[in-house]
Amino acid sequence: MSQSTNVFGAIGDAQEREEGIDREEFTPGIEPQATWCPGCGDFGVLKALKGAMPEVGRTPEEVLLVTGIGCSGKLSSYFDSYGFHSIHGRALPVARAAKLANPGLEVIAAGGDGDGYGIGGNHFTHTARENHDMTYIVFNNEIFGLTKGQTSPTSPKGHESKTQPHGSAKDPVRPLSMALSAGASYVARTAAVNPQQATEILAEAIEHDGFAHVDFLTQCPTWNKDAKQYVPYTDVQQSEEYDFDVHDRREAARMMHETEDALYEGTVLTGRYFVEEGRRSYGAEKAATGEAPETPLAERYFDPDYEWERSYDLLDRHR
Amino acid sequence: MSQSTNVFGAIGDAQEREEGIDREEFTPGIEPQATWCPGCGDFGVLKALKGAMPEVGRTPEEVLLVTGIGCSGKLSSYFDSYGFHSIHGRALPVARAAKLANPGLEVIAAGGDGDGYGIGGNHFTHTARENHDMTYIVFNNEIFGLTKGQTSPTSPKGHESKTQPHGSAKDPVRPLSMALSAGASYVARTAAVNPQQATEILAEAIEHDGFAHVDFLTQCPTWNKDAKQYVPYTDVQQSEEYDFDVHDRREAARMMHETEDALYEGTVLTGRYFVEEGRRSYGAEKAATGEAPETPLAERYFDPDYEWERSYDLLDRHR
Amino acid sequence: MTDDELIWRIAGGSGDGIDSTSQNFAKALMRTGLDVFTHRHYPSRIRGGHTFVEVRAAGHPVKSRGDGYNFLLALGDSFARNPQDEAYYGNEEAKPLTENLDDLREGGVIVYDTGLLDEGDVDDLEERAAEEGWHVYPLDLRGLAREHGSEVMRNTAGVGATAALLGMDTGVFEELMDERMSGDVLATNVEILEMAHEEVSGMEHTHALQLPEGTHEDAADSPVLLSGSNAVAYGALDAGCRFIAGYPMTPWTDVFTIMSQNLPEMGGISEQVEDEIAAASLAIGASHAGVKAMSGSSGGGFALMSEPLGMAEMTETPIVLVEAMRAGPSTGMPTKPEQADLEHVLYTSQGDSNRVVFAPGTVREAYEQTRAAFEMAYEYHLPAIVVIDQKLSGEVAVIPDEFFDREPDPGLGAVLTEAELDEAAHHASGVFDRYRHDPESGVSPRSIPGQAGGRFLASGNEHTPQGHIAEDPDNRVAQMDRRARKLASVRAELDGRETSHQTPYGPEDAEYGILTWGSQQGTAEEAVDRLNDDGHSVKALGVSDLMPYPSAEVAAFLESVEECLVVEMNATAQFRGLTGKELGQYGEHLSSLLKYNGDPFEPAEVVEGFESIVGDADADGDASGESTRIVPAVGD
Amino acid sequence: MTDDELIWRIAGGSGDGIDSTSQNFAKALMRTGLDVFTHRHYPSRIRGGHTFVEVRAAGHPVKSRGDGYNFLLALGDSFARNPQDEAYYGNEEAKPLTENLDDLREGGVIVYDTGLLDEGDVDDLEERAAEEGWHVYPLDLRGLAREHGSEVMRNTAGVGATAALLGMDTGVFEELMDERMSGDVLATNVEILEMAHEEVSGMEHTHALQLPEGTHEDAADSPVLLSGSNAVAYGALDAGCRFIAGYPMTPWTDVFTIMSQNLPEMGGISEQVEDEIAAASLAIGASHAGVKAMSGSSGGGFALMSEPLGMAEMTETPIVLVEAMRAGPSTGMPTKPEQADLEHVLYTSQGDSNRVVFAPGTVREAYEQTRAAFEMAYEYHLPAIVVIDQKLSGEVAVIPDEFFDREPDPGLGAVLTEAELDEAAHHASGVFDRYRHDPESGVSPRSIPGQAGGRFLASGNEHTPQGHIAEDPDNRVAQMDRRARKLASVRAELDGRETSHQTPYGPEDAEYGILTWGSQQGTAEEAVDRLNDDGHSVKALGVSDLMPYPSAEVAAFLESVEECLVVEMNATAQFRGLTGKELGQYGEHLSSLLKYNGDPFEPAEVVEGFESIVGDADADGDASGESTRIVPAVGD
Ligand SMILES: Cc1ncc(C[n+]2csc(CCOP(=O)(O)OP(=O)(O)O)c2C)c(N)n1
Ligand SMILES: Cc1ncc(C[n+]2csc(CCOP(=O)(O)OP(=O)(O)O)c2C)c(N)n1
Ligand code: SF4
Ligand code: SF4
Ligand SMILES: [Mg+2]
Ligand SMILES: [Mg+2]
Repeated sequence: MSQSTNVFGAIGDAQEREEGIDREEFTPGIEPQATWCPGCGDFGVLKALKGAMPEVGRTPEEVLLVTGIGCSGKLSSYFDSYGFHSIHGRALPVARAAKLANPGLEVIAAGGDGDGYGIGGNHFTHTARENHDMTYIVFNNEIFGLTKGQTSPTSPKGHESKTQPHGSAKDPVRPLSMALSAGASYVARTAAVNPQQATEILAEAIEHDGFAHVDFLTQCPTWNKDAKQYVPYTDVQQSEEYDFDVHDRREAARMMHETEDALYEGTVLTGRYFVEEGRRSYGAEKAATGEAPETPLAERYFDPDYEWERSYDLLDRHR
Repeated sequence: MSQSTNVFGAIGDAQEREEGIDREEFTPGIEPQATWCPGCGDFGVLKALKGAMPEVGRTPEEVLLVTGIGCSGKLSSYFDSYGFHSIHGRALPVARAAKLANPGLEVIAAGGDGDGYGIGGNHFTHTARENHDMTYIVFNNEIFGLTKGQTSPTSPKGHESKTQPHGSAKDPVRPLSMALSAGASYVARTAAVNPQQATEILAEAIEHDGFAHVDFLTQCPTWNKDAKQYVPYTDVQQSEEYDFDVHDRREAARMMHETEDALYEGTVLTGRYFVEEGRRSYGAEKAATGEAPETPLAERYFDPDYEWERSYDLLDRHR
Repeated sequence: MTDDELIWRIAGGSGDGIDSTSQNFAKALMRTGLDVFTHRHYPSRIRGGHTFVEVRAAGHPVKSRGDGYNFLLALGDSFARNPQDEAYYGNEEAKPLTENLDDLREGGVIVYDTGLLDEGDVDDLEERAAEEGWHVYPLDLRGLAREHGSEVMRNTAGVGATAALLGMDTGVFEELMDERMSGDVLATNVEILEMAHEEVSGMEHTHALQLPEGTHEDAADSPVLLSGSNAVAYGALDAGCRFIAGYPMTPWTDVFTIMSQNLPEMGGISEQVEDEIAAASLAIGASHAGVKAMSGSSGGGFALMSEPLGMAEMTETPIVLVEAMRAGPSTGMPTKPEQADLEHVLYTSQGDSNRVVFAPGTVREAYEQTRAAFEMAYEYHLPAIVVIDQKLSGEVAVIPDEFFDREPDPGLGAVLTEAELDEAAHHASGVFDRYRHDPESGVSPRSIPGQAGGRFLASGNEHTPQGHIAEDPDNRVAQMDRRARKLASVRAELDGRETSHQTPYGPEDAEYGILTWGSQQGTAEEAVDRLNDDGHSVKALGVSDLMPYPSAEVAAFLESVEECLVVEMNATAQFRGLTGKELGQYGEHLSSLLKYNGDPFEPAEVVEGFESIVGDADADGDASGESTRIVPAVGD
Repeated sequence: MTDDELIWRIAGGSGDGIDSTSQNFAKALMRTGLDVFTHRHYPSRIRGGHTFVEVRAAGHPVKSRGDGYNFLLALGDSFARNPQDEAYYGNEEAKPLTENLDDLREGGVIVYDTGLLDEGDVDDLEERAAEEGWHVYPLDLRGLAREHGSEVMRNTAGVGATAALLGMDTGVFEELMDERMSGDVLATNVEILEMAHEEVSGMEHTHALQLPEGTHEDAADSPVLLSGSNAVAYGALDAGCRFIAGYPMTPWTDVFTIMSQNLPEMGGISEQVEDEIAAASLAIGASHAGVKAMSGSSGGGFALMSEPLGMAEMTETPIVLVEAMRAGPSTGMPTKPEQADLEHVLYTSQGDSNRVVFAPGTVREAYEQTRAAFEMAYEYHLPAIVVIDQKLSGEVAVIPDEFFDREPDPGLGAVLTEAELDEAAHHASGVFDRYRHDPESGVSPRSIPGQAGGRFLASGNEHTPQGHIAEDPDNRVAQMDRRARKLASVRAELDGRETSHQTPYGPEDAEYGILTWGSQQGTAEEAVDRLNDDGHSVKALGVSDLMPYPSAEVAAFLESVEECLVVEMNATAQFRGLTGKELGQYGEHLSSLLKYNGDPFEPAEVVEGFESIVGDADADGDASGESTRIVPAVGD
């Protein structure tokens, strides 16, 4: 019995369960109904995430879900696990440190397109390059939802909003391409209108050992497109028309570029875009250099036998 | 005579000059000798920039040089023009607004690899995607110079420093690839050890109508590599070994990736990597949508004839 | 507390058009010649959830929310969540009724939409109505709207019913509809309005409340109805501001949106950028290049501007920032008002602060002081911050249009022309002495990039007169002292003006004082009226200048009274603290009345707070309202 | 001002090893049994530029820089810029001599390296020396070093010369060299040291100054020499901190570096991240997941932590942040000390502040109070900030090693075990009541992710006991009040302890007071000694607790004196303001002595400032030192 089961009893719990995990374990007793608008794509993320949990074999209390601020940020209110509803754009730095502190946790971060590609863009690219072992779900509704419909970094050029009455003059960001060149080791796009694929992709992303970025198309019928505008969607893996190797960086890059362009021309492409296997996650890399401990740091404070180092033993250099 | 010459007499001045521009006009009367360490690559940037000015035909007072904080940030102290020595990581947002306010200015932003790819990374990618008409020079010395030699975002994996005594566990950022997927329309790398190419590339970048990103390899003999380690360098345009089309995004991407990898294996590749012509700069794009004025905003305050709009004329909606 | 006023509360769900219906209702009342004031309450949620707006109207001035209200129009919440057993949010469907009853005055009127609300969901509505003398009119507004048009038009039906019950005819409403709708939509709405009016007019009316009589002077002739945010934006436009950079955040978004919608037509530029650090930095860049520029945010967004704010101070780049406060700390309660960012705004950013901070108390002051902020920023080369809050931001007031009939400010403040630059001091090297030590006022001469003969370096590092980085102690002291002199000059200029930003109210020789700042001014004034009516001797001072602090004015006020109650919407008595800091005495005379539950003060709470502290026989040191807190004076 | 002390100043250029030579010299003096204290002065530049370190040593306690100094070792600046006509920085080559002469005491000793410095570059060196009674020893240190080893060893030669002139033998220096060098390098250095010593010993000595005699108790037995930054880091390690996230910034980098170099060997984690927003956020994430975590920065970097700081307050996540102040605003003077971030640290971030702030006054206090900060943070679930400055950060002091011989703190503070969680209150839904309203102390029970039965939501929004977003006014008040109670509990706990963080000094019944905070404590104490020696009756209080403010202690101190001088390194009298704010009275008794030119106070400046304000016949209201400023009390 590993030490962790003494201290963090929830971790590893699932493996010992015989009956398996029920997705409904993640439905909170409080807040049974979310405050999202009727028809909002955010419901789709919640559903897919709940659906992925039995597949990855994790129970609520071994999951830490860190969210940003936005309609999307409320995901942690409606998903019953340990949660951290942080501030706008900062879910990733909170999440990645939690993972370093206790690698036994299943860490998932989530937020909006404004949250993740706008204000939080730098954390996005740096967390990707460091390849932290976690999943990052970006609710991409091409709009600022919670603040009432302003242009977001993924809004198409020409998009009119209260703050851009004549239409945005900016080319939208390319989230998949950015993730790839930043260094993410798993990159996918799915859509709320595609629940089966979404569940599968989330499960894969969570199981991926490294930074997994899922750009999740979530319609916002209130301020932007409704679900119809994301249908029909095409799964690039399923379709005959697209043929590329998700393990090949260059082919992935090409396919991403095409996918990003297509969205603004009304063609919704989804699927896995890049999967890098065998690359060490940041935690493993750091442990390998000798700059991170072998056992979870968080356990130490509960270990009565741990012999704490003292500054007294460092004094020789000061004599 | 355009109105601008009434108000901002320096702008357009160069065109009327017969004798041309002397690079020495950009050497300040004060601070004749920079505080950079002997052998520092930053001297190379200063020299190349001075050298580029006669080619682009700009005099000191029509140039606004905005720098960040770092050894690199001191460029504005040693280049005699209008200057703005801003704060760490924020040169780009200061610079791009100045350009919007007065498109007649030649706006150049500069800073270090920490400044631009670390703390300022989000402004870098967003300024690139917006394609502001300006030049951004990043002094890439693969180190934090001014704060005394810590690992920077471009330091190679395994790099040992005071803050990473066992070596960095992080893969370095890929500045060229990032610029490309972010949306820069001109991307080049040059080196302080390559003064001729550096001057040419800076001149091209300044003349480019859109966001031009120049990753400038600057040795830091005090904390990191010295000049020798950047020699020999290869100009990818000159070399037979490399063959790609700078106008082709995919080929550019491949070449960038190779160049970024090569640097850490000791092969210094430089040159132009991507040139997108014909794409409208942000200012032009914004004017086209009707969200920016045709004449420079900055002139208005000096125009005694301008009829200022009044809120009184907006009151109908409130009656 | 008189019934010569109407306080009409329209309640429903977010996304049901409550806000726009209330705005139109307020306009209609303004057009009848009444003074009008609104109070908004809404959740941080897009669709569904308890929301209401109160429209207060009278023939005399109204400058605050009232104590409770007297007319409820309860519409349904079409996006209410379906409750399940464990739902901690209770029955959302019934909230347009249940949540509003506690504040309804005795004898008040209730209209509710039976199409969406079920009396059975409300405990003892009948008994309570009997006890409180409420007059209840259940009406199937949804049914009516659906039958004759569409369900969303039930707000129109509600307005029609309201008009009938208040003895108003429909003319003024139809006029308004006519201005903003056309075709079928207009026709249907008018039909529904009239039908509801007719139907309700025909019913038996048991209540006495009618539309107040009289005409208020501001509403007499060409009045306009404006929110605090609108006034800030118009103040900025008239100050010559033509550049804004921002990132949305409630409640700042209002100012940003209004500017963004107007600037393109005025040849200006609005930039929505990647974050607030960028927003403030862009404003600095634009200003540096010669444009009057602003930015702003709320709470956490303003926190991100902390570092650029210091850059503006050190480089002496004029900018105006708006801070629209909401309840903190952190994300807090995004749609609720609070005044807890005062110290944050005054002191955030490392080093000694060198900024101007104004907190207007009313919609008019929001216009005036935003203009003043630009003036100070551009004349004195420093950042000026306009602090408003979610309350002032959204509340509307009636203002005669002449108020706005003035000249815009076409200049860039203290800048040199090229001709003047030619004459100005330069370093031997040719660099312009942008930051010379000697100006008495602290304001050194300024050039703009592109001007011939004006080149200099702007640096966030300490610098020489030419702007070059310098650590010499004498230069340091000279520059620090010069920058400090600018603030002294601002204070002297403001003190020398005919009209002060501080607003005294009540009998000059009063025995007691109420001190407040920013948006609580109107409420404090109403409390002063009531207290004096009740035989107390009280006056108020509403303070707007927070930095540089108006020491002389406030000290004179405090000297003139026995004791003073400081009223503010935060938990740590920040403004009392500031006053203690700035004046260094009076600690024994300043008690605090605080409120921080997300609702602004009602005048009655100020009255009670005052009575529990000073000058009342019944006073009990500990007493305070349910949702307010009293912090007695030092040594009390 | 006595000459029973040595103040040795070694001057040269950045990058010339001045700092490490001085550290070793200080250590050597410590080993001789003296008390030692250092003062650093250096530019924001990597190579070249005027830099010096003073090592002050005596047989009695030294706890401040002195007034001037009495021994100059002027080395060359090998990276001095070549001056050209217009160079506003003057002749950098001569600066190791020219810049240092003004502060040299009468009768002082000058050793300068003729290999790099030319007497001809210094105006009237000979005359000035004659006038001031200086004893000048020109020596070709570079030549000697170059001849016997390499040029860089001229520092060693300088130390040898110093030893000879002070009547010391070379043993203690050789011992030190032996510990950190080996092989040829060691041999050559020892040779150079001895040659210089021999040569200078053989010269004629005209001066009287010798190594001070006596033994200081701290240096008597197993003393260690530590800087303030080192003490902060060791305090953190002993408090059980095993996670740090940071981004370099002067002077904070010192703490970050020391932690980063020690953590891996202790199985801890140090993360250098993309910016300070991330740094603070990582500390929060690590702490949330069950690790004692810290971050920190200086000036602008700390400004960027403003928003995450509020998140820690609202989610009640314990973290410790270090703010190492430097001269602001903005980039300011990066390598110069100042105490101008006080208000910024107390109030930055929107909403009412809910944090603990300590400003240790000495190296020992830096250790103690960093430990205390972790204790408060983890017991009370809030951010605790340790404020130091560039002065305390870099200065070293002698401490007996027993001081550090104590138990580390192995716990995580107030957290529940799984067994306790089992018993704890939960919502009916199974969610843990992490934020229950009722705890008297304000501290609600805490669980850690991964614990069975502990799940809850941490949110920066206002929230219910389970952590869910809520805007209900009663819940709001309950949570605000509970969070405020935590601060009251911290104050009560600190007040109840045997040793206070506030340090009184001088005769208890003194007539006058000097109040100071943070790093000025030692200097104020020296001034108190001198003033009492001169017949004044003065005592001092060095305040470290800034939030929650130690009102009782400070009020008692102020009550006990007639008048008080508040000494601090900033321009706007921030600590006097805080005291005025917190105590609300005493304004008439508090004058300020301010300094903000980038240099810390000398004791004599405090003496003069005091004399010009209080209790001196010669007093002249306006008088103050050249580089200090006096702000008289209100009403004075
Ligand atoms: C620092 C900061 N700036 C701004 C805001 C206001 N704000 C809240 S959510 C949001 C954007 C919402 O858009 P997105 O991230 O796409 O999320 P969505 O609501 O669309 O899911 C903004 C700007 C904030 N909370 N904090
Ligand atoms: C907000 C903020 N954080 C940190 C610093 C400290 N700092 C100054 S320069 C620098 C990094 C220097 O590295 P780089 O940007 O690569 O410039 P270089 O000196 O190498 O040219 C840092 C961390 C700062 N000035 N501001
Ligand atoms: S505003 Fe848009 S994103 Fe937000 S809840 Fe409604 S539909 Fe969803
Ligand atoms: S530290 Fe490095 S980057 Fe900085 S001036 Fe010296 S050599 Fe150049
Ligand atoms: Mg969105
Ligand atoms: Mg660098």
